[in-house]
Order: sequence, then C-alpha cells, then structure tokens
Amino acid sequence: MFAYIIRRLLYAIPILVGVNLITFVLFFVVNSPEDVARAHLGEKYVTPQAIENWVHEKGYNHPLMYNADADGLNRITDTIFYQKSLKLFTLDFGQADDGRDIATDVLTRMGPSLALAIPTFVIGIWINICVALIVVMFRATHLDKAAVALFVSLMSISGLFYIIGGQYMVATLWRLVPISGFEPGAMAWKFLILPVVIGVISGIGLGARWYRTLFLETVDQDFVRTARAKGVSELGVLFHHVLPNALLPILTGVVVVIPSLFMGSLLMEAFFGIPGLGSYMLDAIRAQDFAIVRTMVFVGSVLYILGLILTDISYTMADPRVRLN
Amino acid sequence: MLVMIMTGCTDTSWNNPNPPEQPGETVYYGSFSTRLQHLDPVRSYSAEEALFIDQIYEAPYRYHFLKRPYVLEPALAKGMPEVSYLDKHLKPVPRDSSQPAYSVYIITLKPNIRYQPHPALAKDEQDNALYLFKDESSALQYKTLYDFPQSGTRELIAADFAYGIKRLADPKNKSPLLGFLSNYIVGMEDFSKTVMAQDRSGWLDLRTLPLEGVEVVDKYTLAIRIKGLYPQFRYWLAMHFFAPMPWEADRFYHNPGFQNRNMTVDWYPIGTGAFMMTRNDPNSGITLERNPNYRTDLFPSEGAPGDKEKGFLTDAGKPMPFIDRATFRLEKESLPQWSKFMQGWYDRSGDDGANISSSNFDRAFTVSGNGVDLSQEMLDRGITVSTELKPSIYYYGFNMKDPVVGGTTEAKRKLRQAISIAINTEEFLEIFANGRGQAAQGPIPPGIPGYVEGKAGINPYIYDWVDGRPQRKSVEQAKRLLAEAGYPNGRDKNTGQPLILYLDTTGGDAGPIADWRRRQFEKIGIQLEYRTSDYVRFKEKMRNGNTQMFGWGWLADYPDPENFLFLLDGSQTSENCQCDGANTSNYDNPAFNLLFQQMKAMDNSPEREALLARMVEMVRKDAPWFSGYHTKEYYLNNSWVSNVKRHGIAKDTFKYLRLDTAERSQRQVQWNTPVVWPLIAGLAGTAIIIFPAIRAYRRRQTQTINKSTSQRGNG
Amino acid sequence: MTQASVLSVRNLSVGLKNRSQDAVLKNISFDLTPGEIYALVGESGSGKSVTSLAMMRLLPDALTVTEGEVLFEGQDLFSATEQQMTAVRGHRIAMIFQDALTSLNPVKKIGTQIEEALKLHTTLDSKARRKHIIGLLQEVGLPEPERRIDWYPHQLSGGQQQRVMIAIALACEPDVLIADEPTTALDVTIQKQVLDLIHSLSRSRQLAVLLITHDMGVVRETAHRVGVMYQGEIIEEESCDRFFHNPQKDYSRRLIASLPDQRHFRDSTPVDALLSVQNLKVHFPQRQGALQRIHNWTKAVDGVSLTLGHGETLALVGESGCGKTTTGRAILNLDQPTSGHITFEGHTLNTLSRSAMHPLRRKIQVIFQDPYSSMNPRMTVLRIIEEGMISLKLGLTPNQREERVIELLQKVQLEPEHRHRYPHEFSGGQRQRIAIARALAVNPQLIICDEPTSALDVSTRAEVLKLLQQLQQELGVSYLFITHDLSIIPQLAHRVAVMKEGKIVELGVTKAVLTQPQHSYTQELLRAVPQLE
Amino acid sequence: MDIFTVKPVILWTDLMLWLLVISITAFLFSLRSNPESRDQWRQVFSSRLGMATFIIILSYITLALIDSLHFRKPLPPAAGQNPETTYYSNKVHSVLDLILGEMGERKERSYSEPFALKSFTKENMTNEQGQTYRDYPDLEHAGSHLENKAEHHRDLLWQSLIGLTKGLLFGVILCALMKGTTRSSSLPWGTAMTTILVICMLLGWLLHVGNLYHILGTDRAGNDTLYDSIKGIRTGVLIGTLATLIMMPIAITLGICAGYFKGWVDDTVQYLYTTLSSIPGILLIAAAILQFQVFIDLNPGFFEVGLEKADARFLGLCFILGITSWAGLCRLLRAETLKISQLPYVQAAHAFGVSHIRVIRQHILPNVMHIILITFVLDFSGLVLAEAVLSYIGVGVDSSMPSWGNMINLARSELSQEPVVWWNLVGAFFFMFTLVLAANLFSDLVNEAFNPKNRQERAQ
Repeated sequence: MFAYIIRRLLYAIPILVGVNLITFVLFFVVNSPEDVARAHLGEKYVTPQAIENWVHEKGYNHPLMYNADADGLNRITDTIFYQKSLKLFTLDFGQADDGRDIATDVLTRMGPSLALAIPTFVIGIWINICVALIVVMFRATHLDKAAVALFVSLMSISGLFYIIGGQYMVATLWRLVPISGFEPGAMAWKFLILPVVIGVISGIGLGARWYRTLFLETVDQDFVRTARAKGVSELGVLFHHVLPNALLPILTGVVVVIPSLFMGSLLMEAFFGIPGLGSYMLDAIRAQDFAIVRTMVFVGSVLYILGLILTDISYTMADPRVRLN
Repeated sequence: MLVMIMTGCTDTSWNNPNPPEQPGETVYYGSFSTRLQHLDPVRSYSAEEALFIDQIYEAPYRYHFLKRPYVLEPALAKGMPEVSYLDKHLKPVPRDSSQPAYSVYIITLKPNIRYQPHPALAKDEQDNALYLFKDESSALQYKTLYDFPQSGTRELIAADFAYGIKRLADPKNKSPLLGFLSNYIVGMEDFSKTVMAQDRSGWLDLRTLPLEGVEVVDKYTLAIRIKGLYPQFRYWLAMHFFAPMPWEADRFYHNPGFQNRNMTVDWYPIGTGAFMMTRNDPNSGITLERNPNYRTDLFPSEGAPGDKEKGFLTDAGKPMPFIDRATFRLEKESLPQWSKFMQGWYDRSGDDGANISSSNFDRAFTVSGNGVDLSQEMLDRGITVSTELKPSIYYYGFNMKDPVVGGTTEAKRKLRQAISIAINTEEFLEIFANGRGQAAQGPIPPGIPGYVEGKAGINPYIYDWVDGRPQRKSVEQAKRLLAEAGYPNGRDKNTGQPLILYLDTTGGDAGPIADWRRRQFEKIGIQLEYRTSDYVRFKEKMRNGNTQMFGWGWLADYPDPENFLFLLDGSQTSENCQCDGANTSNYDNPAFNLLFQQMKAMDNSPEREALLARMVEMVRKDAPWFSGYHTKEYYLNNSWVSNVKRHGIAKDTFKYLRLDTAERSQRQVQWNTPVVWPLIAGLAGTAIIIFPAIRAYRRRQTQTINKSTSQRGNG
Repeated sequence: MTQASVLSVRNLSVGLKNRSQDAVLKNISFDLTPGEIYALVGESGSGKSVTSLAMMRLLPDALTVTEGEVLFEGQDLFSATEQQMTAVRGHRIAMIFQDALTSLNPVKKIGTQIEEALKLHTTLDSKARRKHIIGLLQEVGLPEPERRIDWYPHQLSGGQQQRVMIAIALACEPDVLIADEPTTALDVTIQKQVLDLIHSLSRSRQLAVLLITHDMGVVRETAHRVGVMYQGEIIEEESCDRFFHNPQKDYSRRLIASLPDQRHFRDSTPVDALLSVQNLKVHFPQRQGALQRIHNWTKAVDGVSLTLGHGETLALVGESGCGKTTTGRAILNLDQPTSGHITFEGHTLNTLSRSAMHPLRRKIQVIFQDPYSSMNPRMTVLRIIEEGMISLKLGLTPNQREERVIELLQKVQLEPEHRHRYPHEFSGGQRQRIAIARALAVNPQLIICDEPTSALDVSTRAEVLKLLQQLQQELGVSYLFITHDLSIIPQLAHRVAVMKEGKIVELGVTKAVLTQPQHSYTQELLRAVPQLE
Repeated sequence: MDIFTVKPVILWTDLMLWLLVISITAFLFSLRSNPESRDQWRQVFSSRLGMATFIIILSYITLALIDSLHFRKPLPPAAGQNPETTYYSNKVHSVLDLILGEMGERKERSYSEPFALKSFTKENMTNEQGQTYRDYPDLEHAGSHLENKAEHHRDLLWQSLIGLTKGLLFGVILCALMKGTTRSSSLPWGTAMTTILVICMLLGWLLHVGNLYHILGTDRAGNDTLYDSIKGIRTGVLIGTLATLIMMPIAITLGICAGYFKGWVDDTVQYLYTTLSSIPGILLIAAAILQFQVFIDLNPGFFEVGLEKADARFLGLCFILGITSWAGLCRLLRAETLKISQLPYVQAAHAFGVSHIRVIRQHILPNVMHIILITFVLDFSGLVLAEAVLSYIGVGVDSSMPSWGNMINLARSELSQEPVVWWNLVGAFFFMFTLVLAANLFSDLVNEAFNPKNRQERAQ
C-alpha cells in the first residue's frame, strides 16, 4: 500500500509538468508579456518605460520556453516557463500580477469556499442516498416511475434557474435570508444556508437517479437473493447488503471530488457574493492574471490527483477484494 | 434548518447581512463593485479607489464641498499657494512678462496636524521606531498590519510632502503620472534616473536624494518649482498624488518579508484624513474608522445658492466627521446590491460609479418631460435623490488619419458631419441610459469654463434651435451631406460599392446597443461592422492608430477646459508624444494647437472664453468626435442619510455625511418582516411525501400473493 | 417412502408479469419428505430454478405466480404475509445456490453472514452464536474454522465457499433445504465432497432436500426420487433406481442415453508425431513495490512434455487452474512460453515471429469453451467462417469461399442458409458447430479443443462429441482435447494426459490410465466421477 | 427576393452540423443490417416515450438544420454601379428567418409583456393639444393589424385558431407522407403521429400569432423573445452534438489503441488523459476561450462578417468542451477494449493470424460502438446545460450568437424590476427544458437498450 502511494506520487510529477505546460502554452501562445503588462497598468498616461519596468519587475523579461543566448542549463532555467511554472513544485506561488501574494489569498479564500462546499457536498450525498434507497424500496411500482420522472425533470433544469429562482424567491420575495454576502464566523450560516439548500436541491435529480441505478444493479445480484433466502427483511436487505456493496461504485464518483471541494463552486460564489476560490479563479481569468491562473490550475490538478489516490485507498478499505499494486 | 431559523429569530430580521454593531456608534453601510488594485496615493488613479483613499489621504488643497462651480480651498495648507515666476536664470519676473521659464508654488501648512495612529510611527522609550526587523523570521507573527499591538503618530511636516513627491518620481512605485509630471516639475526626470541607479534591494531613504524642483523651506513650508506657466498645476495639488507620506511608513513597509504578506503602502494607507482604514479584505470588504487624531475640521457654513433651502447647511460649523465607522462590502453583481439597498441594508444605492443599473432605474425613476423624477414607490420610502453632472465626456471618435473617414478635406468633413447627425444621441440616452446624460454640443462639458448654455451653445452643424431647445438636424440633411461627401445612399458614387465602416469596441458586437448603433448607420445607408477586442488589444490599436471609429471617454482630473481640449491637442497624439496619447482621434489642427498653447497659460477671463469659443468652433466644424454626451449620475439615498451633495471631482465627501440611525433601524425592521408560510409549506410538503411512503411499506410488509392479479410483493 | 410430506407443491404455475398467459411453469406438483433427497432434473431453461424461487417467493420482478399453492406443514406459504414469510425463509426452509462466490456478500466476513441468519431467527447471544457458527463450519468440513470465521468469501476456494453457503443454510436447523445446482461450478473432486456432505446431512438431520441439477450422474449418486422437468412441466416422477432402469418418457430416455458410455475405450495405435512439446514452461510475472519490480513468478505451466500424432486425439485432463488451457494457448502462440520447445512439423513455433508464424496458423486451429463469446456477435456466420480463409490468404474468390462455407456448414450438420444469420440466433450446440466449421475452414491438421462441451447440455454435448469424431475419421485431423470432464474421455481420446499444478502427472493410453491409474491424483479424480451404477 | 441572387454563407458549424446529421443517419442505416442492433433500436422506439421524445428532438434538430442555411441578401443596384457586380448586405439571414417571417425584424422600443398591445413602461407623449402626458405607448408592431384595439382578445382567439388549423393541416400532410413510407410494424406510430400533430400545431400557432403579437413579449431592446428563443435552438443543438463529434475521433483511436496494444501505448494515452482531466475543467475552458477570442481579434482578416467571428469562437468552444470531456470516453473505450481483446473471438482471430488493423476494424470497433453511441446521447443534454452556465460566466458562445445562456444572462437583472419581467427567463427556460428533458429521457432509453449490463438484467 505504502509503496503504491509512493508510486502514484512519482507518477504525479510528469502529469503536473504536463499540466503546467498546457496552461503556459495556453496563455503565452497569443499573449505577449507586454500585453499582460498593459492589462495591469492604469488607464491614463501609460509610457513604454512603465511597461518596460513592469515586465522586468514581474520577471517576464525572459524567453518563454528556451533561452538561446544563455548557455548550458540556463537555456532551460533562464526562461519564464522554468521560473514561473516549475517553481510551483516548491509550493512557491509567488505574487499575482497585481502585486498581492497568491498563497495568502488562496489560504484566506479557502475558508469561505469550504464553508459552502462541504455542507452542500455532505448533505447532498446523504439526502440523495436516502431518496434513492426509498425509491429502490418501491422499485417496479408507480412510485418508482414517478420518482424517476421527477429526477429526470429536476436534472433537466439548468443550475442557473435553481440559483436565480431560489435567490429571487427566498431572499427577495420572502426575505428569509440575506440576498448575498459572507461574514466569517458565527454569522456565516445565515449567508450559507440558501446556497447550500439550492446546491443540494439542484443536485438531487442527477445524484438520486444515479444512486438508484447503482442500487438496482446491486439488488439483482445473487448475494442479495441469498440474504432474502436467509429471511432478511426488505429494509435489512437494503441497508446491510445493497448499500454496502453499492457504496463501492459511489466511492469512485464521490471521493475523487472531495479534494476538489477546495476549489469552490464558481456559480454559487458568483451569485451569492461569497469570497471563495471559485470567484478568485473567475476574476483571475477575466483579468488574464497568469500568475493566479497557473497557481489555481496547479493546485486544482494536485487536488485531483490526490482525489484519485484517495479513491483507491478508500476502495481498499471498503472492498476486501481489492489489493493495491 | 428549522433550528437555524430559530436562532435567526434572535436577530431583528432574518436577512440582515450586516454584522452587529457596538451600541452607540454610528456606522455607515456601503458597497463597492470592483476589486481594488492599488491604494498607494501616487499609484492609484481610478474613481473606485479614490472613493477610499481620498477619505484617508489629504492633499494640500481640496474642493469646496458645496460651492459650484468647483472652487479649491485649503486643506492641509494654511492658505492658497503663493505663486511667483522666474526666468531661466531663476531671476524673479512678473507673470505677464513673455513666458516666464519657471513658476514657483509656495505652500504653507497648518500647524500640528497629526497622522492617524499607525505602527510605523510607534516608538519605544528611546524614541526609536518600535517595528524594525533585521530579517524576515523575526516578524513572522505579524500577518497583517492590524496584528501590531502598538501604534503611534506624529505631526505633519513639509518634508513629508517632499517625500511623497519623491515617491511619485520613483519609477519603482509605477505612478501613472510620472511621465506626465516629469514634463513640469523641475528635475523630476533626473531624480527618477538617479533613484533607479541606486541599489533597490531594501529600503532606499529618498530624503538623501535631492529633487531640484521640490524644496523644503522650513518645517511648515514647501516650494515646488515647475517649468513654464501651468496655472492648472494648483488643481493637481488637490489630488492624492500630492498627499504627504511619512518616511517612517515607507521604511516600515520595507521591513524584510512584509512585501510577501501584502504589507505595502499599496495596501495599507497611512494618512491625515478624517478616516483610517481598519480592515482591508479585497475579497469581501473594507472598513474605515474615524481617525482619532483628525484635526478640527468644521462643516462649511456657506454654499451654493439654494443649498440652505435644501438643508445642506443645517450642520454648518459642526466638527466633522459625523460617522464613527463606514463598512463597504464588495458587490460584484448589481442585482443583490440593489435589492439590499431596497431592503435598507445599504444607506445609499451605491458609492462608486454608476450604481443604478438601468433595469433598476426604470423602477426608481419616472422619466417625464421636464427631466427625471423619483417614482412613487421611492417617494413613499422617503428616498432622496442626489444628481451630479460629471465633468466628463463619452464620445465616438473618427481616426483622422484614416483614409475613409479621416482627413481634412471638405468631403471627409461632410461625411463625418453626416454621421454625427445620423447617430441620434438623444435616443441613445433615452433608451439605454434612461436619459442619464446630456448630448454634447462640444468637447467641453457643463460646469467648466468655456461651456455655453442655450442657443449660443449649440453645435450648429448638427443641431437647430427649435422652440427653446436644440433639435437634431433631419436624416435627410445627413443623407444630403453624405451624398455631397460622395456616398449617395451610402454607396460609392463611382463604383456603387456600399460604404462599410468599422467600429472598434471592447464590448463585443452584440446586444441591444450594438443593434441600435447598426440601425443608426443604416438610416443613411452605411453598413456598420464591429471589430471587437479585449481592452489590451483595443489600447494597442488606439496606440498604433489603426482604427477607423472607436468609443472613448474622458473623466476630468480638474475643472478646467484645458483638461478637455488637450484631448485634441496635436502634441498629444500617440505619434507625437510617443506614449498612449490622450488625443485618440489623432486630430492635429495647427491653428487649434496654437490657440491651445495660449489658452493653457491663461487664468479664467473673458479673453480666455473667446479663445475657447474659437477652438470649440474648429472642433465642431471638423467633427473628429461624434455622438458625444456628458453623463449625469443619479444616486439614491435612504431617508436617514443627509448632507449628500455629489461633487463631480472630489471624492473625500464622507466626512460631511450624516446618518439618523434610529430611523434606519426602525425602517429596516419595517421593510424586512420575513414571509414564513413558504417554510411551513415546504416542511408540510416533505411530510406529505414521506407519509404515504411509510404506509406503502407497511402495506407491502403485510402483502400476500394474490394469484388473480399480477401485483406481487418484493421479489 | 410413506412418511408425511413436510412440504408439498400443488399445481404451481408461474407466468410473466405483464403477459401471464404464456406460462413459465405449468401445474408443478411434488412433495418433500424428511430425510429424503428429491432431485429435480432438466436441461437449462426447463424451469427448475424458477420452481425453487417461486416456492420461496423470491421470483424476480418479471415473473409472477399465477396459481397453485405451496403447503409447508399444512399451511399455504402464498397466503402468508411478507413478514411471516421472512420468518420461514432461512429458518424453516433454507436455500443454497449454484455460484457460491457471487451468492456470498463479498464485503462481509463469512462469520457475519452466517451470524445474520442466527440473529434473525434465534435468541442466542453473540458468544453462543460464535460457538454455534464454528460448530457449523466444522460440520460442513471447513478446516480451522476459528480462523476462517473472520475471512472474506474471496479468500476461500470454490468448494469452501459452497460449504459456507451450506453452513448459512443449516444455521437455523431448517426442515427443508433447496439446493439449486449446488455443484455445477465445482471441480469433480470438490463436487463429490459437497454432494456427500448434503447426503449425510439430510440423513443425520432428517432434512428434506430439493436437489436441482442437470447432471444425471449427480442424480444417480445422491437422489432418492427424481422429477424430470421439461419446458416448465414435470413429465415424469419416479424413485431413483426405477427411473434409471426403465424411464417412461422418451425424453427421459434421451437424457440417460446422452450420458457418455464409459465402458468402451478408443484403442490407440502409435503414430508419427505431428506436434511435440518439450518441457514447456509458461510463467507469468508478479510485480510489486513502488517501481513495479518483478518479485515472483506464477508458474501456470511448469515443464510439460507431450507428443500428438496425426489423426490422434490427446485428452488433456485436469481441474481448473491446472494450466491446461495455458498449454493450449502456448501451442497456438497466443502466450509466449518462458522456456521449452513446441515443435510442429519440424518448425519450433515458440521461436517464430508473428509473420513467420502466419503460414503455420492455418495448420493449427482452436475451438473455445464458451460458444457465446467465441463469435463476434456483429458478424454473419458467413463472415465468421470465411475470416480465416481471407486472413490466411487461401487465395479463393468470394464465390469459392461462399461455396466452401456452405459445404462446411453441411459438414457440421447446419443448413446452408444459416450463413446469413448472426450468432445469437443459434443455440449453444449450433454455435459450437459453427465454431468447428470455422476451425475446419482452413483445413488444419491440428485443432485444439478447449473444453468445447462443458458449457453445453448433456444431450447436445453428446452430439457435438460425435460430430468431432466423425470429422476426425473423415479428415484425419488431430485433436488436443482440453477438458475437466473425465466421463467423456473413454470414447473420445486415444491417449490421456492428466495435469496438476502445471505439470503432467500421468500420460498414457486412455484405457490404461482410466482402468489402472498409477498416480494418486488420477485415482482421486476417477473416484470423484459420478457413476451410473 | 428571388433565391438565386442571394449569396450563400457557409459557416463551419453549418457544414459540420449537416455532415454530422448525414453521417449519423448513415451510421444508423448501417446498423440496421445487424439484427441485434435492430432489435435494440426497436426496443428504444417501441416505447411510446422513446418515440415521442425522439420526434421532439428531431423537430429541434430540423429547426437547427434549417437555421444552418445562411445567406446574404443582395443590395439593390445603385447609380453608377456596373451591372454584373452585385453587392451584398452585411446582414446574414438563415432560411429559418424566412420561415419565421417578420418575427425577427419586428423590434419594439423596449419591454412589452406577452401578447401585449402596449409597452411595459410608461413614457411621456404629447397629445393633439401638445401638452405632454405619461402613459403606456402602443407597440409599433404587436397587433398593428388591428384597427380597433378593443377586439384584441377576440382577434387573439381567432388568429390562434387560424394558426392551429394551419399547423394541423401541415401535420396531417406530414403524417400522411410518413404513413406512406413506413410499413406498419410493432412501433407505436400512433404516438408518433399525435406528437407530430401537436408539434406542428404548436409551430403553426407560434408562426402565425407570433407574426402578429409578441407571444413571449420583448426584451430590453424590444427584440421578440420568442424569436430569440427559437434562434437559440441552433446553438443548443450544435453545442450538444459538435462538442462530442469533435472529440470522438481522438477518443476512439487513442482509447482503442491503448486497450488493444497495451504497453507503452497504453501508458502514453493514460498519461494524456490523466493530465487533461486533472486540469479543472472550467479553468481550462475559460482560459482557452479567452485566448481563442484574443486570437480571433488579432486576425480580423479571416472573417468577412461578424457572424463568422462568432462562429469561429463557437467552434473553439465546442473543441475545448470536447477536449475536456474527451478523457471520459477514452477511459471507457480503453477498458472495454481491454475486455474485448481477451474474448475468445478475438483470440480466434489471432489464431487465424488476422492483422491488427483488421481485428480492430472487424472485432473491436463494432463491439464498442454502443459505448460511443451511449456517450453521445448522454453527453448531449449535459453540454446544452453547460453552454448556459459558460455563457453566464462569459466564456460561452459569443454574445452576438443567439443562445439561451446569453438570454438568461441578460434576463437576470430583470427580476429586480417591479413588476417583475419574467418572460425572457421563461422563454429561455421553456425551450431549453423541453430539449434537455427530451434528450435525457431518450438517452435513458438508448442506454437501457444498448448497455449490455442492462441487457443481461432483462434476460433474467
């Protein structure tokens, strides 16, 4: 197991390099550092000198990938790619193009993101599973059919409508919660409850439907029949035999996203004015702030890979048959 | 969920987004829409940022809060600057002598003005700065500025201004004005060079380096020498670029490792103003608090005519500021921001920029013949409106270098005039700006010397004066001009090729406005194509002058026609100035340039008016701009807010603001009674779903095989 | 036997839920008496399993009972409520299923799975339960139960898993045990043990056993009474001995006749070797560690040597996992041997490159075990059969190919127009014929038959075997016949090679090996084969 | 305007959409030969739901197709113009615009409620006496055919009847044609007919009444909301199909190669898709789109009319969406190929010395087709929804392209109005919801029919 994790981590390195390469190319294939500079300098009275300074200070005054007029190793190391992108491996995120330290921003913004994402995630899964189990209990009945129809309709509605509608009704019409905003600490739930509820509801359609199919697949298996032959009641079958086994495929879908929760939810944060990483990314992209984007991409992929490893580990815990190697 | 609702009930109303306040303090609740980039007085150059730092930093002079037209008054300075003139040998000469080589501005400060409490000024017993660190490791426990337990203050001295100006001259601080002011302040350019020559690894004490044009005469007196005559310079002295900066602060912020924690001047201001920044979270909000060391500053006792009636003078002579704390939340979306204002959680409809999105505007105002009135709903809520005609102009420009629309030939002029007529600016304002603006008759907006009211002030090439108001010439007129320009019905009179014009935008070529604009051109048979691009590309095109038509705008730095007409001065084209020229349409008219130089050097006077009139006429004739308008901003104030007279240029207006908190809290409760029935309905609904499920399960448990039908138990 | 029946099924009929007119079961009736083993025999799809599930009210959603009753100690189970039913299942009537691995919950310890039944139906406390479970495991003959009680199903062998199933079934001392194909998935030796176990249990516990199977041998060995099922009906019910001596219905006769004749052996005359395998080794690496270094080898085939003559059949016998299939694949050059020589007509196959192997491919062909997955479902029979001709460049025109295909189809007793059909339109037996045709298409000299009959019903199995022999006589092709079923060997193979753990333990003329086995393992195998008399 | 003088504009997306449709139909026909897949299709269509949803989707696609025939109208010849050269308007129309008739051109000044005759907001007007007063002004186009506003409702009813009957007639003709072509089988043609009739009647009504009133009102700039929603169909359908189409070739080749050849090929492919899928999708999309936009802006020369720019960006979006969803399909195919290549019939093929190419073409590809098909239908609805979100964030389709996402984006702020402006949201919602719902239901059925796992379950 330990060896396995080591191997996965080793395997992660080339992936991360690739990821960096992609983002890097994406940004500099059309943009020149000067463009970035102009985007970040003010409106009026911008002199070439000022741009020159900016580029120099931000360290964009190197060749992109390969430095021809350097010698030896410097040809590689004395480039923007090496100094900006590969530095990330040392978890040195550097400064955003507007001069703020990225690491601090990421850390401060992580809180709100998690405060929103984790409840949505946990409650969501819990509710989905419950709903799915109930539906499966009544499989092959009209209740089941109706439920599935409901699920499909629910998942056919764009998330935007859930958010817009929910915000409009609950916050504007009924004045039950603040429309948007965020206060850290005890007050937070007040701002979070609506986005969480909306997030959960908008997820039910897809989630419950998926879990239902998983459960149904398990219900048809031999060992469930055995359990029934043992005289286990319907509920017993569902909870002691179907659920534990159906959890395995659920794990693959669920565990992998857990680390990604840190990345926050773009839409929710935008609509509800929650200062999380989601909106951070959005702003960075709109402002063409390569420093932030490359960091977020890096962090994102690290978390993703983490998720993959976690998935495998959780698998070995849930399923005695699986051995890692 | 229910539990949370219960706890929610302890609050006055469930949807209060504001944190609880200490009893007895007056807190202002506001919002801002764009994330702040720079708070460094020498660097920041946007209205959004000025909204905050102008409360904190003070310049020697400021604009009178009430008087119109805009006039300067001393702020940190004791009186207005004494200006004297020197020839190139630094001999004093009278002003009217032909073009003195230098002007000297002597500024005398008020005594014992003190800075806000700030750790940079904290001292220990030996009177040494408390927070100076050898290396990064010893300062790690201080994550933000507010982690420092001690703080101190000291008196403001003339040297601080010198230091501030030197920071401006330091290229490292990336002041947008560096290039511009170098043309005026003597020795600034050399200073920049010498500074960059130094070792810039740590803190560089700028006091050690001389800046020829800036001289500290004594503790309270500062002399600034600028090249030639530039009367408008006094306006610059009213902007935060000339705010004092204590050298201790600069040293403090250069402590090792502070930079990495965003502890910079650019992030934590230190000023003498009425407020100081006590929380700066760019992601969620900003808090200003009353500066305990603020000097006695009394509310003005005289104002513009009519201010007394409007009640702007009720607080005359009272010490400012009137609020203890002002919290601003970052509101990226206009919808929630507006809703919160309507719920009474924000005191004003917004603090920065245009803050009533046009969809909300329809709700707030009723546009009637004689301007814009508050809607009944607003009146019922006791909401008041304060308007402001910004000294600004938004316009579309022709690139005078462009072969199709540019050039000074009669034909081209006619083409431009035709287009200027065809684009119905009034309709544009009516539809898209809800009449929040006034069509421009020339480059100079109202409230600025050179602007002429009434019949005399209209643009005769585009408007006729019909029963007491300017009326746009007819489309036929435009068509005629177009035909004369060689494009009958928008087709080349030789080839019949349709005339296709290209407009460069950053906005994208879609949406209602784009459609509308296309239709305007179609009226005279011209096909309009958009060339969209992001802001950077756009700036680039402008710089290289490879545009044909473009949208642009200008917000005045100071209320002087020079600040507008220089946008058309030949020396300001990108080509001539080798910079992002302010003269976007590359209008280079020798006669105009000549007059500009004269006008620039003059104080306001009838002669100057005459010059201005001639220049404006030239511009109207050549029509390098079209469809220009001056924005008129509307701000809504809840009933409990008073002393809210908008100022077109000055942003330091929070200290004048007064709140009636009692009324506020009472209104908030009244406006925010939650509607509970949906909750109960929801809970009931779920119960209704759960209940039959349970019963169905029961039934299933007691099920037997009924052979006749095919209904079966669980299988 | 005149004992009172503990459970009796009265004209039970089962139909599809939505279309209940076409019945799956028609008026099934039989009785079970304590201590008696009642065998329900029939080929796949005859409705044996449905019967058992219907009795337990465990039918899949698609099916539904249309009429009839199941009297357990006099009361009708169909009129009992679901709750009452749960009290009966596993407590009074217990059940074991065909595939033990899938029938056990993979994520629960076997101890827990047995305990569950006890929890439900007994009042024992946890300590007592554990004791009881260990007792059970001993009874069903699971070695060192104290340790294994905490194992997971996948850690046990197939036989052990089936024993655990039985333990679960017996946990609450039921009166009736329904065993649905309990041994089909097992090797002969294990099969014997399990059957013996059931047998002894039914005697010792006075257990009424309903044994559902398709294997007449098994029936002969264990059952007291026999019911023959055919298309959802019990067409004949008899005591075991009488049934086997004079069956009434001719379907029953066919069933019995289809059992391979084990008295006559094919005599073999030594012939010159077509294929010879010397000391063949096929090892698969086991990787481990961060860098995936090979730390060990699985020795699938470990030094096999054999020869096969022209027109000869060599049976390669062994239990699952003994490496017989791998040997076959190695000869086909589908698996790369680790060492050893495979010589075919003087070419050493395992040294040849892919291209050099190509011309030889037409000489060696293969027939696979599973008739369902051995043909591409998206190709017509024609294209399946002619694929080899095309790829091996027999230089035939499309028409010639088609003629050849027709001819082959006739040879394997299929209709020429079948060539335009798709595999899934054929029965298992027919498919196996197509597979044979495909193998013959390139008229090879050697065909490797990898368990070609083990997935077939008894009757079809006999036919396929007969066909293979005919073809051998006609074409003089040699077979390497890989199988686990000793009973079919005598009439099929000239010589037999018995394989165990990658090695050949005994190789010789069929008669010699089967009558006087030398190696103990061979003897064990033979003992396990169910005998009809 | 006669058809021959117009100048056809062929956008890349038009081309691809037509190609796609043609190829899919071809693919389906090729499948018919195999009885197994024929049964599967029969199973899909034998359910009423399957038939109905399919026809709904079909009508959407048809609209999209009609909307994908673009052309530019010629300008009337001007004085001094030599006759053989004709110049064209820079406005691009599609055949659908012709069918929709005036709907697109009938712009009001600003908001108006559905079916309203008067504007939504008061304006000040001058009466005969010349004094100004405030009231709701009449709409320019809606109900302009009425000489007496009083009979508004009666006229509405009457026109609706006309529209419905028109649609009905058309529908009947269609059904008749269908009856002629299709021999009766087990399929529920009845349902098909009714669905067709209903859709035709609805369309007929929309077309007829929509040219007299604003059925879904107008938006801020006075554009007919119904028109926008209908124009949004093309975008929705395109994004749903093209994105998958673009990524499919890569995914198929790489996935199958990885699964079949294993070894280093497998490692490389796995590396590729792990890398790609480990980049946060939204970031990748946003960054790519923004950069692509910059590229477009840098080379305005490539594009003759604005629409082509939007189209290019749209293609870019499809491509990047394809890239992001590429990994999933690739992974599936790899796994399936691994499984299949172990199956006896592939082994047998090896025993016959069949070449790799042939094995892949004959044995692997046909047997992973169901996966490709299922992914295709399953992704469809997801992509349509994604478009809305991306457009909201501002990295979706070009804002000049009519799309539901853009509509929602514009309509958001209208909720704060008093009284609330709901029709723009509702319009987008309705059209989007119908398509996605139909797609979801249909894909369910397809999945059920083609997924071998489900097939086994049915076998039990």
